[in-house]
This record gives sequence, structure tokens and C-alpha cells, in this order.
Amino acid sequence: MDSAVEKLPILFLCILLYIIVLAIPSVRKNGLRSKLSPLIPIGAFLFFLLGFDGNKQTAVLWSHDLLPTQLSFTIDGLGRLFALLITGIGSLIFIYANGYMKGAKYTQRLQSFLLLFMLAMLGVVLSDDLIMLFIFWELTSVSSFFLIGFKNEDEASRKSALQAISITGLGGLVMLGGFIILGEIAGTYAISEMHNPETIATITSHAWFTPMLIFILLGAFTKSAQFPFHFWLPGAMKAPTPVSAYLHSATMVKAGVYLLARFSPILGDTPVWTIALISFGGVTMIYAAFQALFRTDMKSILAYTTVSALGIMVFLLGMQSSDAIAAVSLFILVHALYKAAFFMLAGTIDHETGTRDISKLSGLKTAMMPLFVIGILAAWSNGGVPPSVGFLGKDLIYESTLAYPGLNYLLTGVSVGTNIMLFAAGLLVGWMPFRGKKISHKNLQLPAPSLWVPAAVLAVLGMLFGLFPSLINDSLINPVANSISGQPEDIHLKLWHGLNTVLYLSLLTMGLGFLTYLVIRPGAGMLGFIESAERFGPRRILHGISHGFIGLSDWITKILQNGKLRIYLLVILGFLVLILGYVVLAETTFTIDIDMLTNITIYEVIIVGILFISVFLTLFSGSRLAAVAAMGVVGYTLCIIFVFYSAPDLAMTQFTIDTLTVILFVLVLYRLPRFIRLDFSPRHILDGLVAIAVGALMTIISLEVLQRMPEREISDYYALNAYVLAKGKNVVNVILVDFRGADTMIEIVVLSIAAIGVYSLLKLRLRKNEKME
Amino acid sequence: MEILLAITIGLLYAAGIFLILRRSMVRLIIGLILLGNGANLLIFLLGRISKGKPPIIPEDSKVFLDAYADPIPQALILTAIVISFGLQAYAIILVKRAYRVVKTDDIEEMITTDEI
Amino acid sequence: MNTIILKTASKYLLPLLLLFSIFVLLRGHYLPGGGFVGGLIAAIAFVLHAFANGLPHTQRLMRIHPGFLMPFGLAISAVSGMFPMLLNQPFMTGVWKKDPVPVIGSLGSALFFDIGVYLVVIGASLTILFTISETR
Amino acid sequence: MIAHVVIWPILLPLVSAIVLMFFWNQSKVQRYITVAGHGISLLASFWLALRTYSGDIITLNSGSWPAPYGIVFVADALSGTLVLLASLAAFCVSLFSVVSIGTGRASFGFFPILQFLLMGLNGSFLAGDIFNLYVWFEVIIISSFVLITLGSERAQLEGAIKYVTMNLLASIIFLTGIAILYGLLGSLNLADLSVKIAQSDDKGLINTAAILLLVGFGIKSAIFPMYFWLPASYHTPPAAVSAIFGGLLTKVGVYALIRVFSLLFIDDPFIRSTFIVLAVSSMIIGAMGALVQQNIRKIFSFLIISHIGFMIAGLGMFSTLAVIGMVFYLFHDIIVKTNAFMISGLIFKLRGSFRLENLGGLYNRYPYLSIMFALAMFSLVGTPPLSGFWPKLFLLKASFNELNWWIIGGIIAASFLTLIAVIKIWLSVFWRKHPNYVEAKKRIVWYDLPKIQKFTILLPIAILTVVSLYIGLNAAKIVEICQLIAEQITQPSLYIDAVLSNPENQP
Amino acid sequence: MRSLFLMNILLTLVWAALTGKFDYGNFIFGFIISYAVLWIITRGTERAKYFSRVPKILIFIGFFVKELIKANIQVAYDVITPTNHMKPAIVGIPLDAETELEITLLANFITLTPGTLSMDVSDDKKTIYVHAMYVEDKQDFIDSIKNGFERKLLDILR
Amino acid sequence: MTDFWIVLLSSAGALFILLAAIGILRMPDFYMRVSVTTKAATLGVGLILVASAFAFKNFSVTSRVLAILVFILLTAPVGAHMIGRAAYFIGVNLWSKTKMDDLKDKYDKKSHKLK
Amino acid sequence: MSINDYLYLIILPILSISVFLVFVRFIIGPGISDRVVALDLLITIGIGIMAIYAIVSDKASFLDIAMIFALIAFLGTIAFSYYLEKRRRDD
Ligand code: NA
Ligand code: NA
Repeated sequence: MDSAVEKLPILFLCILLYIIVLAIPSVRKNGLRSKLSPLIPIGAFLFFLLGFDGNKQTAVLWSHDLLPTQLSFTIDGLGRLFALLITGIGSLIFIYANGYMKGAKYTQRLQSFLLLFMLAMLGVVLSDDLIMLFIFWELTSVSSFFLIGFKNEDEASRKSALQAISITGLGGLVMLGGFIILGEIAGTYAISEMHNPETIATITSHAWFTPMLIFILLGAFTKSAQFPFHFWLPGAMKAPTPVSAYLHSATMVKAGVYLLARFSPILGDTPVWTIALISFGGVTMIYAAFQALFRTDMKSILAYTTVSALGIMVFLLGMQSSDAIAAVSLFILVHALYKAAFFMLAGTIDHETGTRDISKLSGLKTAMMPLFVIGILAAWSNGGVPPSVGFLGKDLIYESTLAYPGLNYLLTGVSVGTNIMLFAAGLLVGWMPFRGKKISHKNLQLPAPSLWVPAAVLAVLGMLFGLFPSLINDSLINPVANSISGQPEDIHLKLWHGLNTVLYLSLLTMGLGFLTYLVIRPGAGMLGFIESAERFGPRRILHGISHGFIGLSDWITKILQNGKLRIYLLVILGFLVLILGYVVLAETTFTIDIDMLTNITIYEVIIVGILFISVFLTLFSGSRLAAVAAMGVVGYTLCIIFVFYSAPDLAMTQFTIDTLTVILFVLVLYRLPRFIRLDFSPRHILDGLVAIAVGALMTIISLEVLQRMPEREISDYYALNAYVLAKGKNVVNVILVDFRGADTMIEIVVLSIAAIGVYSLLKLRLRKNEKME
Repeated sequence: MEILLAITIGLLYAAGIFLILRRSMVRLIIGLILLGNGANLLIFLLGRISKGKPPIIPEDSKVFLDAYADPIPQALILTAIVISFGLQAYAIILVKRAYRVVKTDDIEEMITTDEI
Repeated sequence: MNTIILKTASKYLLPLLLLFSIFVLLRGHYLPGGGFVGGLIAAIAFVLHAFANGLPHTQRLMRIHPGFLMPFGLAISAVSGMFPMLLNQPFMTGVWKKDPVPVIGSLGSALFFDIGVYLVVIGASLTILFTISETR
Repeated sequence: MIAHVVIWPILLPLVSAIVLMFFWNQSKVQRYITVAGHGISLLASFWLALRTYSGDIITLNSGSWPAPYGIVFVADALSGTLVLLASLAAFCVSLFSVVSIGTGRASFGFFPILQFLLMGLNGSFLAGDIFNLYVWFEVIIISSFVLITLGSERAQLEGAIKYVTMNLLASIIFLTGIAILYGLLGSLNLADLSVKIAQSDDKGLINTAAILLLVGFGIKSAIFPMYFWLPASYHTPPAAVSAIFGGLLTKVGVYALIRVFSLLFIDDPFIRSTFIVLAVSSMIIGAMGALVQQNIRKIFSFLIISHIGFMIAGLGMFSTLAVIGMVFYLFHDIIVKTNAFMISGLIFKLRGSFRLENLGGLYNRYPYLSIMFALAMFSLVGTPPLSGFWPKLFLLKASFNELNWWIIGGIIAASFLTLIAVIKIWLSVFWRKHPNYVEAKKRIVWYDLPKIQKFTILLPIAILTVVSLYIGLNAAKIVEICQLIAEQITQPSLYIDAVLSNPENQP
Repeated sequence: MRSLFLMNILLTLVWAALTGKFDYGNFIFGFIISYAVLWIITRGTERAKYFSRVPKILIFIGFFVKELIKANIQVAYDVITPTNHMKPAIVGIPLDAETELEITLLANFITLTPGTLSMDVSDDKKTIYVHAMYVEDKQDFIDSIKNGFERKLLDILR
Repeated sequence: MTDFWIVLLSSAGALFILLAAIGILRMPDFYMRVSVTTKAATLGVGLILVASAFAFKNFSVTSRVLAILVFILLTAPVGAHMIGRAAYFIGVNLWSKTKMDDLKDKYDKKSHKLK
Repeated sequence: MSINDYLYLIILPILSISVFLVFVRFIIGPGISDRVVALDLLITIGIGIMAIYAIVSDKASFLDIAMIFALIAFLGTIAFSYYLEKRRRDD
């Protein structure tokens, strides 16, 4: 019987089909196709909700001997939670988007990219094969590139899209390197096959383990916006809000977290892992939370809190303890719920009021009561105030930091600090716009239900799960924890743990958080402060590096591609001299056996002497005509050499062609200017040295070759058969027209082309509209 | 004689290279032609040289009766010569045309296509 | 060029040289010569004629543009190379007439091939030289 | 049985070219003949390629002279595939040029020379004799000289001076290498040379020949530091010409390196490490060049250099995996680069410029075209699962097995820089608003074209995009072919036996 | 027509001479080739009488050889001895020769004789300009040419 | 007997050629160099060619020698005339002791027509 | 002394010396027309050398080269004359 996992391709195909349906042009702005689009994520959500329990299912659907990859899916607790988040929040986002984009251009385009993104995300969390995972991973980068740059005529959007794809693209490529090393070390690219202890031991003890791990972590960190790569995410807020809500709360940014969670049982039990995750996660969470406090744009605040939350997740995954695993398992869910709600809230406010600046918003409570409730609930959950599900999460975080051997104070301090600031930031978004007097925004009404109901659902769920943790304890969270730790975990989520340190810490967090909120006064001044602080931040540094690199590229390119033929040739010839010289010096013998050589006669000396003088005349003559004539003489002397050494055919041809070349030259020359007369300069020395080096190498090599016995097998065959089989006595000609006739055939083609070329060069005059084609 | 020819080859290569490194297009072409001559002579020499034994079967015989020069290098050089003729003719005309259009014989003034 | 001495001489030289070129072409299989040199000599003959009498005169004499000798020659060579394929033999295989022909010797596809070479060489050389002569 | 099939991809373009020369001035007739000719050649090539996929190495002894005495034409799976791809690219380019090349160029030999160029390419792929390969190279370079200067624009001529000089230098160096090989071993047949080199103990001298061939082919394939001619010239001729150049010309150099070195010299560690150093430098330097260019065609030109590095890296490693990656990349690159240059030509038709600062607004104006462009571009980058991804995967695997950090780093860095370069094009050409739209509108040629011509110009781009998609999505099939090729390439004895023990060889 | 035919025969003979084979096949072949060549090149050849000139030609050759040797010795002497005795001049000589062939032959014989060099013929074909190395007196020199080469040559040709 | 003719003819030929070579070096102006070389060298080469005809005593060689002789006799004076004329155009100076120059100012500067 | 020795030891050296002398003229010029004449003479002497060489090596085919030489010498002279008549005055 087919297990549910084997039906995944059908699901993927359906989504793909609908993407194509959406991509086909439509006359109407908000057609039926876009109205029906929420059905796809809803259907998928139901598929994952009902089709699977938390037990692991793996299926190889297609494989090929020669490809390192196979089409295989695995679904376990971790995968299922993510799939549910992706499709569940996706469903709400699609409903929300239908409302948000009403009347806007390119709705279908947006939805098709969103669906593509959902497809990619599902692929990431369900693939069992490393390469497949990578394929979907890149697809998320690409589709998010299109989504972030959705308002493509806006310069800032383009910049953010470029930033996002640069960072995630680089991370992805590096990660691919890591994947391949991992796959090759493990001997398999199937993640599910790496779980047995021997394979894990092989992997972790391999010499390339550390670089491999660093590569994979780079992929995960860039995607999940860890410090110092975090800044692309706040930048990505240029996208339409449904996109931000989807990409940056629930899903894409968590792909990195997913990846870490997925590899945690395989790679987690190593020092590099622990150190890297705890330190980068820790820095990210506190740094981003701090940044969030100084923003005025709601989406910007949310973006930074998201970065911080991702930092928390990475941080927890680094600790590897049961509590930490339980914490992260829960926090993934918690964060998705309230953050998506927040984003939709921010989007709706923006949509209705035209601004997201919290320093300009106030008193929205009266007009938008449901939104206010959503804000409160989300902030509640965000702040970890009981009885929200957020409280459960925060509890577990503190428990795990407190239990961490050696660094418990530091880690706990960092966590508390982060949470204090996050608490305040939550209030900035969920509370601040609603409090106070209604000032600027007249005629505000409650927006259409599609703009607030989806957020409400999430906010309510956040509260519901907090009140009734058993709803998710066994069905969702525990299986996730099992996946992350690689062994059965036993999690009991409960609101009340008694009066202990954790509770005091929670209370401290809430108190100080509220205090912070009261102190914070968002506005231009604070923004200015944080912007100037940013000057030394990683964004500036990475920008500096990238600009530096572009500058370097520019410099190198201008140095190398400098337009001067002489330099090009010098580089090529210099390279030839170096490498050929090395081979000649290292591997040849420099012996000459005089006996093997023929005698020199005075005539030959004269001929060669004339040749030498002519060559020098071509080199140094100031007159072009004299140079050309001397070149002709060089040809003639060669021709005489051919005559002496038994090559009459060659002599005839060389002689005629040499003359024709000289004539051509002469015909051309009288239209050209005289030689540029230049005084002797150092460049002559360099050129001369290279020239002499090449010449000397050729002399040495030819003398060396002449020491070897000649091979005459093929010549003898020709000599034997020229008359008998090919019916000719001039063997050279027989070679030309018969033995190697194909060469000759091609050669006359060359000649014809050259003639056409000459004709066209001189005769063709383009009309104006033909100049560039 | 081989030594002399080997030195000649070296000289032809060196001169050709020195000339293609000049700024004048005419010298450039002459350099290429000298290089071509050098390569032809190299083929000729490395195919081994022998005096007075053209590879032509005597009139009254079906095969060679005594030693003969290796005909293959000769055939190769013939092919190479004719090809070079085509290429050189083209190159010479190119120079002419380039001079007409760019108005200079100086290669170092032809750098626009390399600019970013 | 404006000299009757050269003009008169070229009138007699042209047929002489053309004949010589064909001679060189035909005996190439036995003695030094062949399509290349033959073609080049023929081309030189026309070039000399053009030097003496001016290009238009020589071109009128030739009736067709020398460039068209190239496709002709190529076609002859290609056909003589492909003809054996009709007899289910590889490209360029020599096909010979049984009995030898006077002067030329054995008549075979190789000869036609060489004639093609001859024509292409004439066509190409003349195209190049004539074009350059008539262009300012 | 005589394998005439080997020679048809050479003869058909020749015949077409001859026919086209007879119709010298009739550019209209030429357009029909040229498409028909390329179509027929494509069919013949397809037939040949299919024949080679059975695993046979098909040989043809021209003139019935047995190897190594005569010139032999050899089609193994690599040659077969390359012939097929060359014919495909040429077919597409001829379709593209039917509309895009004006009467001026068409009545001065453009179409016959395009045929000659294809003949030269196919000949090079099928040559089994090193001197014959040289002669084919000459066909290619002279055709390319003519095509690149056809029109005699200033930029064309300036670029051509460099292009011509360096290519002629490469030919001379190549010839020098041949001279040494013949002088040492008395043979020109590649298979025979392979046998003789294996028996020879003159490694030093053989290596000098290897170095000369490396530099000769290296110039032609635009490897660092021998690439300078390429960015100086490839952006100067009409787009159709750039397309065929960008797709195929440097690849012939790569093919020659693969063929000659796999048969003759690859066992030498010095040669192999040289390849690797050159490969990694090419990847990086080329990509850095692409990063800073402002002309679309120059960006693609520098990307050619960078991506040649991938293939050379494969040659340097020369394991089965590496060869699979290398030839796969070769196939992918032919399709994608041809397409990229045709697309740049189309962009020029639409907007009248190749320079980024003058372009923009294509995404909103032509969304579906844009998607096609995007697909082509992401294939170029190697975004999975498009065609460029798979070969990189194999190359990465191979470099891990070699434990070669340099190649891994090079591939990753070059891929990333390629991504950025392509994104740069995308952002300014497609996403950005057209900076001076009104002014540009006057120059747009596209609107003047009748529908059938628009179709003719889009069709080749669509064909190549689909082929590229097919390669990417049906990678398994391609890898099977590449595996076959890798077996044939890494075991020279297969080639040698096929050439030297051909039953036709016994007269 | 007749001159064409003669020309054809002549070329056929040349052909046979070149190939060195005198059998029927070769003559026929040579005839065909010459015919083809003539067909290509013939444009307005004038007719001429070919007979009764052989003795005159022989006499002329004798004269020419005599002049050749005489002049050669004179020049040789000057070349070898250190002092120069030359009295060069460019002299315009009025022509009696009229046709192009006559003028050309005359000019060529003048050139072939050492010490004299035909520089050019005026466009009206009335004067030939000769550079000579030994001109004592202009009129004497003109007379020697007109009475020597020109008269004897025109005898043969007319 | 044959050998005698060969020696005689080739020696005479070689001497004439040597004469031409010395002449071209020694003569004071261009026109006289041409005057000297054309004839002496033609004569010398012709003699050597005849010598080779004697050496081979073979009809085909003899006819070839004749063909070459005819060709040389036809072309050598034409060539000399052409280069002499061209040199005059470009103003190659006559020897200072030249007695007269009837050609002076007879050429039309542009069209090169000769009065 | 055989006839071949005579040709080899007497005639060829004389011709070689002649070649050398003419080559000196080729080098020193002074004008381009002098060089052309020298070149023409060089090739003409080449014909003589070919003829002698044909006798010495008993290969009549060298006479064919002589024919080509004669043709080329003429062509070269004519071409240079043509050039000299047409070119600008400044070379
Ligand atoms: Na054959
Ligand atoms: Na002369």
C-alpha cells in the first residue's frame, strides 16, 4: 500500500500546475484564478494535518545509478511541523493577500511566486536527499528574490532583492560544497541513512569534518539571518506585506533553523557545532533585539525581532540539551504564530493608514478594535506572558540556559536581556499604535475580514495552545524534539512549574520589558542614533568588503584588459616561456651528436647569412618598404633551402606565395602611414628578452628532437604505395591530393573564405540601419 | 647544417615575436609572417633534411630505388603555406581597412573595445 | 600602367603563362607542380595582364568575376571527393579510369580534385588581388 | 559497412556553402537555403549522435587509406554530441540571423561563411588526426575573422586586430607543437601518437609539445592568462555572430584540449597541475571581470572565460566524475552561452543598446519574454535544477575526491560571482524602469517587424531555452551519455582500438 | 581567322614542347587546350604574314648577337676598370615603327643591348626615350639606332 | 664534347653574371645599374640554361630550357623598362655627369602622360 | 676533375659571390628602385643556380623551379614599378 509520503509528488505537481495556471496571462486584475488560489495551501495543509502522524516515513521515489541524487522524501515530526506551518500560515497568507492586493496590479504574479515559494519550502523540509534539499533551497532563494523585488521599479526593492540573493546565494553555494563533502564522507546523500552511529562516527572523525560543518553552517546562518549576515532580512521588508509575513516570519528564514535541526542528530554532538551555534545565536539574538528597539517602522521592528528570534533558535540548537531541544521545538511554532500575526497586523495598518511609522500612529484602537485585540494577543505571546504559549517557550529557554554547564550565568543573562528587549518591541508593535488619541487618520474603518481574520486566527491559536498545551504536546512538539535529538524525548508542556528560578526570571523579564517600553520613545532621534551606530555594524563591513571586492575586480580587470595588444602578447608569451622553459630545463639533456648532422657548405652559409641579414633588416629598418622587401628575401632564402634539401614543390609554392604576399603588402602599403619612429626604450629590452627566450627555446628543442632516430613508417608506406595504389610519382602531390586529400579540401575552403573576407572587408559598406545587428 | 637551421628557426621565432610586439600594424603582420616561416622551417627540419633526394619516384620505377626525403613534412608545409597565405592576405587587408577607419597604424591607440 | 611596351608584352605573356599553368597542374602527380602552383601561375598571369592593361580590361576578358571560380572549384573538388561515396566507398577514395590517358597519365578522381584546387586558387588569389587593386 | 554518417556533418555545410556562394548576391534566396542547409545538417548530426550513443566509436578512413596512414574521421560519443550541439546552435543562430542580419552583410558572404564555420566546427570535433585538426582550426579562425569584421565598423576592426593576432599566434604555436610531435614520433594520427607516446621514454620532449599545444589551445579556449582577445572582440560583431562565437568557438579549444590531452599527455602530473592552476585562475579572474562590465555582451564574454575554467578543472582532475562534470558543463555551456548572446541581441532589438545604463523596463513590458530570459540566465548561473547545476555537482564531487580545495573554492566563488553578474543584468535591464524610454523608442526596430519575423527571432531563443531546460530536468539521461563519454575519454585504448583496428583498415 | 589558326598551331607546338611528348594524342590535347586558352584571351588580334621571314629573322639574330657582344665588352671594361668612361644621357629618338608590336620589339632589343635602356615611349608613339651609357654625340647615337635595330626589325615585320 | 660545351657555356654564363653583380655594385646611378644588369645577367643565365640543356640531352629538358629562355628574353627587357620608368617618375636622380635628359619635363605630373 | 666538380667548385662559388655582391646592393639601396633591381637580379641569378644545381644533382625538375623564378622576378619587378608609380612620395 502506498504510504502518504509517496503521494507527495502528486501534491507538488498540483501546486506546480496551479502556478502555471496563475502565470498564464489574465485580462482581469483579480480573476477567479487568484480568488481560488488559497485552496491550494488549504488543501495541502489538510493533507499534512490528516495524512501524517508524527512517525517517520521515508520513500525513495526515483533514483538513478549515475546521479548522486535521488527523488526521496522523508516526513517526521520536524518535517511535519514545518509543512503544517508552511501550508497553514500559507493558507492564511493567501486569504490575506487576496484582500491586501485587491485592485492592485500583478496579483496573479505575486501569487504564483508565493506558491512557487511555498512549493520550494515544502521541498526543503521534506527532502531526504541532500541534493534535492539544496535544489529546493535555491528555489526558495530565487523565488524570494522575485518576491522581495516585487515592486521592481522601486530602487530600494531592487537593492534589497540583490542583497538578499547575494547573501543567501553565497551561503547556498558554500552549503552545497558542505553537502557534497558530507555526502562523500558519509557515502550517501540520503539524510535518513546518516543517522546510524557508525556513519556519524565516520563523519565526525573525518579530516574534512570541520570545514564541511562550517560550510553547512554558513548556509544555514545566511538563510536564517544570523549575525553578521542578518541585515538582508530587514532590508527585505521592501516586499509587499503578505510576502514579508510569509517569508520572514514563518518560513524561509526558518529554513536555516530547519537545516540545523535536521542535522543536529548527525553533526550536533561536536564542539564546533556547539561553539558556533551558541556564540552566533547568542550574539544575533541580543544584537538584533537591541536594534529592534530603535526602529520606528513596524515592519522593521518585526524584522529585527525575527532576527533575534532566529538567534534564539540557533542558540538553543547549539546547546543540545533536552530542555533546549524541547524549547526550540516549541519556539518554532510559537514564533510562527505570533510573528505572522504581527506582520499581517502591520500590513493591514499600513494598508489602511498609509504608514507603518509607530511614531506617527496612535489611537487606532477605536476604529480597529479587532486589530487591537490581535495586537495584544500577539504581544502577549511574544512577551511570554502566561498563559500564552509564549510563556511555555520562554520557560524552557531559561531552564536550558540555567542548566548549561559552565556558562550558565552568561547564557541566562543574554537570554533574559534579549527577552526583555523583545518584550518591549512586542509592545511597540502590538500596543503602541492603538493607544492614545486618534489624531491624524480620519475616516478609518474596520478593514475587510480577509485583512484581519487570518491574523486573528493565529493570535487566538497562540493563546489556545498556551492554555491547552496538550493539544500540541504529543501531536506536534514531542515528535519534533525526537527528530532534533535523534532519540525519543519526553516532553511535558505545562504552564505551572512552581515557584522556581525560572519563574522569577520570567517575572523579571516582563517587568523590565515593560519598563523598557515605557522608556523607549521611538522617533527620528533614536533612528539616527542606531543608524550611526550601524556605521560600524556588519552591514557596513560586508558592504565595504563587497565594494572593496568590486573595486579590486575593477582594478584587476583594467590592469589585465588594458587594451594594449603588446601587453597581452607579452603575458601570453611570458607564460609560454616560463612553463616551456621549465620543462626544457628540467627534462631535456642538451647534448648534440654531431655525427647525426649533415655537413655545412659555404653556399648554405651564404644563404643563411643572407637570411640573417634580411631578418635584421626587417627588424630594424625604418622604411616599411625595405622591411617588406627584406621579408620577401627571407622567404626566398627559405625557398633556396627547400631546393637544397629536396623539396622542389615546396620551393615553387613558397616562392610564388611569398611574392604574392609581398605584392599584396606593397599594394596596401602606399595607403598606410610611415613607421612610427620611436627612440630606443626599455620596452625594447623586455620585448627582446622574451623574443630571444622563445627563439632560444625553439632552437634548443629542435636540436634535441634531431638527436632522436626519425620514425619513417608512414612515409615509407606512402613511398611504397604512391605509384602502386595512388598512381602518382610525385609523392608530395600524391599526399596532397590523395593520402591526405582531406587536408587539401579544407585548405581550399580556407583560401576561399579568406578571399571572401578580403572582398567583404574592402567592398562592404553598411547602410546606417545595418550598423549594429 | 642542422645546427645552422635550428639557429635560423630560433632567429625567425625571435624576430617574429619582437615584431608582433611593436606598435605598428605593418610590423605586426610582418612578424606573423616571419613566425609562420619559422614554423614551416621547423616542420621541415624536424622531419629531417636530406640533400638532393626529392621524393619523386624515378621515371622508370614504381618505387624508390634509394633514399628519399620525407614527403610528409613537405606536404604539411605546403598546406600550411597556402593557409597562411589566405590568413596573411586577410590580415594585410584588415590592417588597411583598420587604418582607413581608425585613422592610425598605431595599435596602442586601439583600446576602445577593451574599456569597460 | 600607361606603357605600350608592357601592354604588348602582356598580350603574349597571358596565353603563354596560362598554358604553362595548365601544364604545371596536369603533371603535378608525376613531377613538381600541381593545382596550387598551377593556380598561382594562372593567377599571376592575369595579375600581370591587369597591371599592364588595367583591371577593367582584364575583368572583361575573364567574363565572370574571379570569385565565382571558387564555388566552381570547390564544387569540383567536393564532387570528386564525394563521388566515391556513390560507389559505397569512403569519402575521397581514389577512383581511377582503367587505361592511362596521354600526357596526364592515369585519369582519376585525384586529377579532378586537383583541378578544383587549381580553380579555387585562381579564384581566391584573383579575388584578393583584384579587390585590393580596385579599392582606394 | 562504411560509416558515411561520420562525414555528412562536414559535407552538408560544405555543400550548402557552395550553393550559397553561387547565389552570392541574392540575400533573400540565401536566407532560405541557409536555414534549410543548417536544418539538414542538424538532422545528420542528430543521426550521428544517436549512432555514437550505442557506445561504438565510429571511424571513417578518408580516401580508404587505413589509419594511421590516411586521415581518419572519428566519432565517439563526445564528438557526436558536440557535433549535434554545434549543428543545433548553428541552426538556431541561422534562424536568428535570417531576421537580424541585414541585406548588407547577407550579400557579402555572411551565410556561406556561417556554413563554413559550422563545417569547421564539425570537422574539428570529428578529426582523428592532429594536423587535420590544425587545418580545421584554420577554417574556424578564418571564418570567425571574416564574421567578426563583416561590416567593418570601427569597434569590429579594433577588436579584430587583437582577435586575429592572438589567434594567428595560437595557430603558429599549435603548428610548432605538431612539428615537434612529428619530428619525434613520425606520425600525425592521434591514436597512433597515443600508442607511440606510451612507448616512448622521451617524456621531456613530449612535454614540450604538450606545453605548446596547451598554450595554443589555451589561447583559443581563452583560458587565463591567454584570454585577452575575447573580451576585446566578442561584443563587437552582430549579435548572431557573437552568439555562435560565444557558444562554440572557445569550446572547440576546450574540445581540442580534451581530445588531444586525454589521448596523449594527461598522465603527466605537471600538465595536470598546470591545468588546475589555470582553471581556478580563469574561474575567478573571468568572473571578476564580468562583475564590473557595463555592456551585456562583455559580461557574457567574461563569463565565458570564467566558465571555461570549470571545464579545464575537470580536465586537470581527469577522474571519471570530473570528466562527466566537464563534458556536461561543456554541453550546457554551448547551449546557454549561444542563447545568452542571442538574448542580448534581442534586447538590442528591443531597446537599441547593449549597455546597462541605457536599458530597462523589459520585465513589465514583456513579462513572458522575461521569464524565458530568466530561465536562460538561471541556467547560466547553474541554479538547480537547471542545466548548469549538474555539471558543477559532479565537478565538486570530483574535487572532493581529489581533496582539492582550490577547485571547490573556485567553483563556489565563480558561481557566486556569476550569479551577481547575471542579477546585475536582470536588475538594470528587466526590473529597472527604462531610463530614457521616450528617446529610445525612436530607435526600436522591434515594432517595425512583421509578426512572422518576430516569431523567427524568438523561436531559436525558445528552442535553446527548452533544450537547456531539458538538459537540466532530464539530467539523468545526459549523465548517462556523459558517463559513456567519460569511459571513452579515460580509457584511450577504446579510441585507439577503434581507429587502428578498424576492419576497413585491412586493405 | 588565319592568324588565329596560326597562333593556335604555334601554341600547340609550344604545348608539345613543354610536355616533351610528340604523339597524336598530345597534339590533339594541346590543340584543345590552346584553343580554350585563345578563346579566353583573344581580343582583336591583327593578321600577319608569317612566311618568307625566316631568313630575315636569322640575319637579325646575327646582328643582335654581334651588338650584344660588342656592347657587353664595352660595359665589362668599364665595370671592371676603376675609372668610369661613361657618358650617359637620355635621348629621345623619333620612331618610324608604328604598331605596338614593332615598337615593343624595338624597345626590348634596345634594352637587351648592354648600355642602353628604353625608358618610355611617348603617348603619340612618335618618340622613344632611351637611356644610353655611351653617347658621344646625340645625332650619331640616334642614327645608330635608327639604321641598326629599327631598320632591320621593320624589314622583318613589314 | 658535351662536357666541353657545358664548361664553356657555364663558365661564360657565370662570368657574365659576375659582371652584372659587379656592375650593379659599381655603377654610379640607378639607370646605369639597370642597363648593366639586365643584359649581362640575362645573357649569363641564358648561357647556363643552354649548358643544362646540353647536360641532360633530353628533348623534354631542352624544350623546357627553350621555354624558359623565351620567357626570360621576353620579360627581362620589359621589367627593366618598367622599373627604369618608375624610378624616373619618383625622381631617382641621374648621375651628375649625365650629358642630357630629353625626358625632362615631358611627363604630365598627374596623369603620367608622356608628350 | 669531373664536370660536376667543376660546376660545384668553380661555377657555384662564382654565382655565390655574385649573389653576395648583389645582396650588398640590396642592403645599401639607396633607393627602393635599387633594391627592386637587386632583388630582380638575385632571382635571376637564382635561375642560374637552379640550372647548375639541376645538372649537379641530375634532377631536371629543378628547371621547373627556374621557370617559376623567372616568372616571379618579372612579376615582382612589375608590381614594384606599379607601386612606385602609384604611391605617395613620402616613403
Ligand atoms: Na583519394
Ligand atoms: Na632583368
